[in-house]
Amino acid sequence: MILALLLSPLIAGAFAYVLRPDGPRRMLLVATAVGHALLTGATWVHDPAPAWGGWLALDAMGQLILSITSGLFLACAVYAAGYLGREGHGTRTDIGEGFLFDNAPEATFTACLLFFLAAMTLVTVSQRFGLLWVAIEATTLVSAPLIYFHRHHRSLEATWKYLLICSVGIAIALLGNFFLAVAAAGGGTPLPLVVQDLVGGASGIDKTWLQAAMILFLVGYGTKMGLAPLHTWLPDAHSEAPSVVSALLSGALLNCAFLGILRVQQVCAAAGIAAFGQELLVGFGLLSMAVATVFIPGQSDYKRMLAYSSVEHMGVLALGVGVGGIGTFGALLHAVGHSATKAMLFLTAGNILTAYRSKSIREVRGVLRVLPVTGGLWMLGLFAITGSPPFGPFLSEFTILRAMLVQGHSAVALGFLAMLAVIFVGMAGIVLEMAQGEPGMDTADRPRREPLSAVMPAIALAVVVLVIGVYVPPPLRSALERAAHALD
Amino acid sequence: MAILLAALGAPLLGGLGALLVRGSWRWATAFGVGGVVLGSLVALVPTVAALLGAPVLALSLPWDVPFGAFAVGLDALSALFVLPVLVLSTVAAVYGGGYLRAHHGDDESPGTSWFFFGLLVASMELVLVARNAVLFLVAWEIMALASFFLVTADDRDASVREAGFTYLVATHLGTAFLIAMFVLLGGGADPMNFDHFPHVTNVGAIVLLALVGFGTKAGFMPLHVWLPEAHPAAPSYVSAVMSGVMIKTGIYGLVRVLTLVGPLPGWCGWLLVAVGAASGVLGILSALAQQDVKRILAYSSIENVGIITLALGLGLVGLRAGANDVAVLSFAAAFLHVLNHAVTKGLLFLGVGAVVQQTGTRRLDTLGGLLRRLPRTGLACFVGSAAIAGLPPFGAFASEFLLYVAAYRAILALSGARALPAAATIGALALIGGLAAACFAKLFGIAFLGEPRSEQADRAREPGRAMQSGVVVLAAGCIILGVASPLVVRSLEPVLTQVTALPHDAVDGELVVAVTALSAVVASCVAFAIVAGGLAALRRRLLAGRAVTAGPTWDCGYAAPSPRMQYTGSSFSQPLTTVFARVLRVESGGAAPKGFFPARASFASATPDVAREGLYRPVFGGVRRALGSLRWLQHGEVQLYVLYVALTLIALLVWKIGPG
Amino acid sequence: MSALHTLLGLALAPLLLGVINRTKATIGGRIGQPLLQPYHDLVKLLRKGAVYSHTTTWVFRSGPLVGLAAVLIAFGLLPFAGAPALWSFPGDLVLLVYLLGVMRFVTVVAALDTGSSFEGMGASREVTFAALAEPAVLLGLAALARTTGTLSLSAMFAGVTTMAWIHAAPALALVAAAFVIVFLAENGRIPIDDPTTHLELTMIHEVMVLDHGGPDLAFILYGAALKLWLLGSLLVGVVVPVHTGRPWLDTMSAVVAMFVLAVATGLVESSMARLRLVHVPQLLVAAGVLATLALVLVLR
Amino acid sequence: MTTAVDAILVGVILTSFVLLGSSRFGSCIRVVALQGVLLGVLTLAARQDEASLRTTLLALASTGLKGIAFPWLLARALRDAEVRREVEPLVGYGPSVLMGLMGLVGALWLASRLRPPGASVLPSLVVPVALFTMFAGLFLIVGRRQALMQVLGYLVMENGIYVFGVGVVQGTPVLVELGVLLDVFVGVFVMGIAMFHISREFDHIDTERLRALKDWTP
Repeated sequence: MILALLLSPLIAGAFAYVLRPDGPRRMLLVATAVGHALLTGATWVHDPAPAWGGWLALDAMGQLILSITSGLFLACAVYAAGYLGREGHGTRTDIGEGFLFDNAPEATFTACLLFFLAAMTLVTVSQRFGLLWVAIEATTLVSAPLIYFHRHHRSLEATWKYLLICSVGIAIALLGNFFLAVAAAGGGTPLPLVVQDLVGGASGIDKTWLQAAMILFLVGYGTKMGLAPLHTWLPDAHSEAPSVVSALLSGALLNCAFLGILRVQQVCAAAGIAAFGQELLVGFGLLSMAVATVFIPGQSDYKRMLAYSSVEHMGVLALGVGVGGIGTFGALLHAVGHSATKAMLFLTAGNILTAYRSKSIREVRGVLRVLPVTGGLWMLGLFAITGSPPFGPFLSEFTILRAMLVQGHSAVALGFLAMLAVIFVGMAGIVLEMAQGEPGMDTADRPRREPLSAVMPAIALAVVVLVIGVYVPPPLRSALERAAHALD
Repeated sequence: MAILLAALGAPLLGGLGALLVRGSWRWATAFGVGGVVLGSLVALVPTVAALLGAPVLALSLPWDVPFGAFAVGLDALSALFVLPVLVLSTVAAVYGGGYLRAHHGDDESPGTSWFFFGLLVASMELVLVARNAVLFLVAWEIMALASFFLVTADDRDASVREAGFTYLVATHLGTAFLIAMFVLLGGGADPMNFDHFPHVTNVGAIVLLALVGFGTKAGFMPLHVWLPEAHPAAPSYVSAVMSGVMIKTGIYGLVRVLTLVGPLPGWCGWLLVAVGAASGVLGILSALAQQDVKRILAYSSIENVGIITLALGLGLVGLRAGANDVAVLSFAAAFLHVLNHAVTKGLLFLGVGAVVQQTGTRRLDTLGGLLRRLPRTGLACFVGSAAIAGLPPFGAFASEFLLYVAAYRAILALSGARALPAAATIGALALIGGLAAACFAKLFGIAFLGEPRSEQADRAREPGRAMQSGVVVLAAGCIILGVASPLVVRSLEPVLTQVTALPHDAVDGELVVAVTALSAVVASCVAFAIVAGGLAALRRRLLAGRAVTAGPTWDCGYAAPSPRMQYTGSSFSQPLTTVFARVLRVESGGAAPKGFFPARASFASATPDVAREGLYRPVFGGVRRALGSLRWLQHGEVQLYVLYVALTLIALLVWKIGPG
Repeated sequence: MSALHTLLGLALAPLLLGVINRTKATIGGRIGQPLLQPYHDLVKLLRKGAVYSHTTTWVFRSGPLVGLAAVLIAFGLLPFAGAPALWSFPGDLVLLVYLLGVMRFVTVVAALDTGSSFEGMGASREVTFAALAEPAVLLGLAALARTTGTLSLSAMFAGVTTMAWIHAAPALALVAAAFVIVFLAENGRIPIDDPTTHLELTMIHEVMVLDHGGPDLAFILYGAALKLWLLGSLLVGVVVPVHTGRPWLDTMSAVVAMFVLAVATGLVESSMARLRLVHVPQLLVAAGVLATLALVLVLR
Repeated sequence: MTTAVDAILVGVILTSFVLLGSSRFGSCIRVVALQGVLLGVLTLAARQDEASLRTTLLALASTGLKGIAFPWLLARALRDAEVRREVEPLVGYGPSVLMGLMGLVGALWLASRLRPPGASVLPSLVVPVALFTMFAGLFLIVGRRQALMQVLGYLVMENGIYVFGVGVVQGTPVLVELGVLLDVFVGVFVMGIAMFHISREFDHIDTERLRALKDWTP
């Protein structure tokens, strides 16, 4: 079943690359997404058997991230099918500076989307650190063309920064792998670099090298995850990529990188130096939230605002794991809530972008009047992402805060609340400014109606956000608890 | 308990129905109003029963969220605050039916408004009965969001958007404090039900957090900034509910938390007295200085919340000092004032709302002569103004009277420094009383009496029947609460026992004092009415057969006086605002008349909120500037971005591995 | 006895005005109006018809009635010469103060009902000074309550005895001083207000009733006289604690004290000039401070 | 055995210094190629068992990629881009070399902190050289303007890690190692493409002008 999960998007991607006509290709995209989602759902019914001698296996943590990824991809695939249809082919004028540019060939785009899914699936199922590394690097490589879909200099710049910074990070993570190997050899007989074996033989792991490895992994995968000060590629990539890609990057990719860090932390915890990693995570978490606090208020581009909010929430995840205890549970729950919310927001932002043809906040007014559904979702997203009840992120942030105070990190809790407050003020100002009021555009060039493919995915995600805010299903809860248990 | 759930569900379903049939005007209104009214009717009986000390209705269902449980309970304290919600929301809903109709005809369906109104009512009730921290917070935030959307119902208007934003920020920050407070309060309890809370040690921190968090909602100075913005912006039927009952949820939360934490430190009472005195005096002073009728009412709400807080604080002082009479009387005064203010302020907002709708302006100085044009609304507003000014025989006097008695008893019972809160209470209450009388003499006198100062004031007429009925019902309520005050106080016995945790008969004994005193007051008021009637009869007999003629107002020899020569609201309050200029910071300017034949001169004055201008604007500006000065971090140079990565790596390695 | 005291007050109140005016005339070297002039005025006014402005409404007409009724009820709560009032209960002092508040409120709105700028001006000044005077009264009464250990006016003034003075002379003196200021301010006497001038711009109380005539004006004047008597007897109750067992003696002394007070007022009015309006608040705040000081003294 | 390894490692250090100091693209590319070849040899030299298929395979692959494929690819990109041949440095050559020395010292110090755990014997120079080469690569990325130099820097960095890999880690199965090489290859390939686009878009590959996206305008 794991192989099916891996191969189905891979093969579909290959087909999509060679498939000429647009219609069937889009159908293929959606169909693959549906199939993948169904398979993922099936893993909840009965656990899949490990493959490749335990290199590929699905534990609670992986299953969680896999489900997020797959569900998100389904929504995004539906959106993308409609989006590509509306984008069409041929040369178009840039909305920002008015020059002409083409899109990348749609076949390439679709194929890369599917490869992206395959790579992320590999991240979630690979138990072997080397393989994990390969998978994460692969996500970087296949997502670069996605960011460079609109072929103009800004997206190119974004792609370049994304490639360079993430590759450097990934290289550092590779060194981390080697350090881990050295550490694993500490007990004389080298342990295979498989999560379970390492956790099993944790007693024999050399502490110093493990710490060094943890640092390298944290910096390496942290670059990919967007922890400050390694986040610098993130706002550029998210603002220049097509919204559907931004949604996938923020909602799925960052979690995959987070998973990489969690795996190492799992080993650290088993080796009895959990506190070491946690201390670093708390530091990175606070720093990331601080960066978001600096750049969200007074932001001029709403997609960049969302990107920085992703940085903030990656920080929240790091903090949650960092304070440990119930906080780990909170962090994993937050990963679910944040992914759904942020993807929903990016898809909504995409609708706003297509309607107003501008990413500048100053030029967007009265969304509620021009696009009622999108506007409503936009405001709902604001309240969800800033952790207001009754939405998912509230529960997780509440849990994390509680963990902080129970574990005695009062100062951290104080900073946490303060930064959340400032970020809320900043975001609320921007979002309300956009949503309310009288739209500047005259009714003539207002879109007649909002296409279903553009709003349905967002609505579905919004429902998810609301549901996990008022009801955490027992299976999900138990999975979260098992995953959290693996980390202490 | 099922009946209570039904009461919660009815407004929700009504609202949803209204949302679904938003196409049809009539049906949307029917669903919206019907849901609220039905819910209130269902809940009325159990609420009154609980207030009178019926066994606590409680229900606890498992709820699949972390620390969550659907635990609700209706005890006397909850009932005390639920009751006004039921009454006022019903009246406001009926009024709103007419208001929305007249406000924007058929062009915009009221479905959305009704949805949020139902949501607001249900969430307020849920806040008041919730017995689980998570449930409470969820309900609390839904209440805030629903009211936010109601406030910004007319978001085409920039000032409304501004007000909405202020409100949103204020309430959200307040909620942050509450979250922290509940986390401290909850300790390790899971689920975080109120009755599972462990014995907490850091009571001081919890009380302060609660004071800020709930105070933001209740409108303590200087956390009140959102009130004078949001209340004028909101549609009047919403302002009535927000000001009449929603801000009281802050008081409820405070009292609830005070009963949850263990023995309180001594300074709590003093702090509450200080906060109450400050809110009361500054609130009514700011009200006096305003020219927007609804801002006046908003500030007066701050004043009344201050009076309630004053009473709570004095009660705590009394409890602490073992002076049970002081404690019981003070808390009785506080709770009675909660009821009184709900009715009175609701009345005023609905009445003034009718005026605003008929004249289309909120500027007091453009109104005038409305009593002749809106006789019923005007009469109701007269009652409301006299009542809110704390004059007998209306309800608010009863509660202020009780507070006075409590304070005087404290003066007798306590000595030395411990009696200072009582002295402060008397002084503050006296000052508030005088200023409130001035403020509402101004509001009523300028708006309803004299000659109209503008076209639209001249054209104003009585609003529709639905709106009139709401106003009249509440006016009757003011009088009833005054005349029946002994009974009402008597019925507060269960809630007082619950809050003061004093033995049942002790509370009873102290209440007897209050009841007898209030009965005497009522008797005097009846005598008062009789005498006034007698005098009226006397005058009729004296004037019988004599010339009763009508003429122009005595104008001291001026030829052709015009309505614009009348005293305006701002000029009426000018002496007082100059006396208190230091705290009010009135800004005025204009062109003085010059020369023998002066050209047109002008004068304008405004009183912006002191806390907003002096505290929040600078602080927020400073934060924004500080953050802005860090933006160079994202300078766009990819090499330096890589440098960040390298430096982070090296720094961590040196820091962690270097020491070996 | 109480009833008799009340009747005495109702009957003699206008005479106080007469005495004041006569004193001022004498000091001014004039014969002045007869002592009973106020009664003649009242009777004359009661015989007249009435003129109401087009602008006015029921508010204007009910003002005088409600005002007079309020002060009459307050009279019922007023102890005189150490004897209890017609009826009394703990906390009646608050009701008394607030009844005067009602009287003020209706007078003010009645004034505003005319739409005349002069009456608006008077109204605004009236509420200003009243708002500042009220704390002085209530705090002063608090000091009295503390010294006598009771909460009803009757008991309080029965409790203010020579013994009380011996124990708490400074506090009582301060209270008395505060009451003097309030007495002058609330009754619109010099140095706060000048009842005799007819330049509307300078007046407070008089200007508010410009538009009233006939029986209404009579009611107002009589109400004002009663208020004078009421506040006066509060002051006298503090300053002249004559409580011999013999009611008649007490009553006589109190009545005499009232007229001495009237004469004193006349002397003040003829020896002082009106304060500038901007200084009046300072005077009233001073009264409040005195009362607070008294309270602090008795509290320790 | 170890002497051979050490010799090669010294060679690696020297090449890195040359890179830091050299001013022309062509020479840089050639030096990187040389370094790649050195690594290929290292793969064989550092083996602790007798030459197995695995190590030879790995050696061939690495030599082929690092020594031939990448340089060729980059040279082509350079030709297509038709840029001036100078490496306009952000940090001058002298200072660069100085930084390199400091980096070397730091690497030695850090390596002294990381005592190799008990059993695994590893040549004394491996860890410091690996770290140093990595830092050198990072420095090239930061300190040079052109995208080309940054790709080169990335390669050097990768080389340092590779040094560590072959010098220290024996346990890792060949599959992963090949995957690693493949990823590096694809990475450089994609970067080459990106570079190509950049040169086409801006007719220069000077990343200093890639600065449209930022949140700060001085």
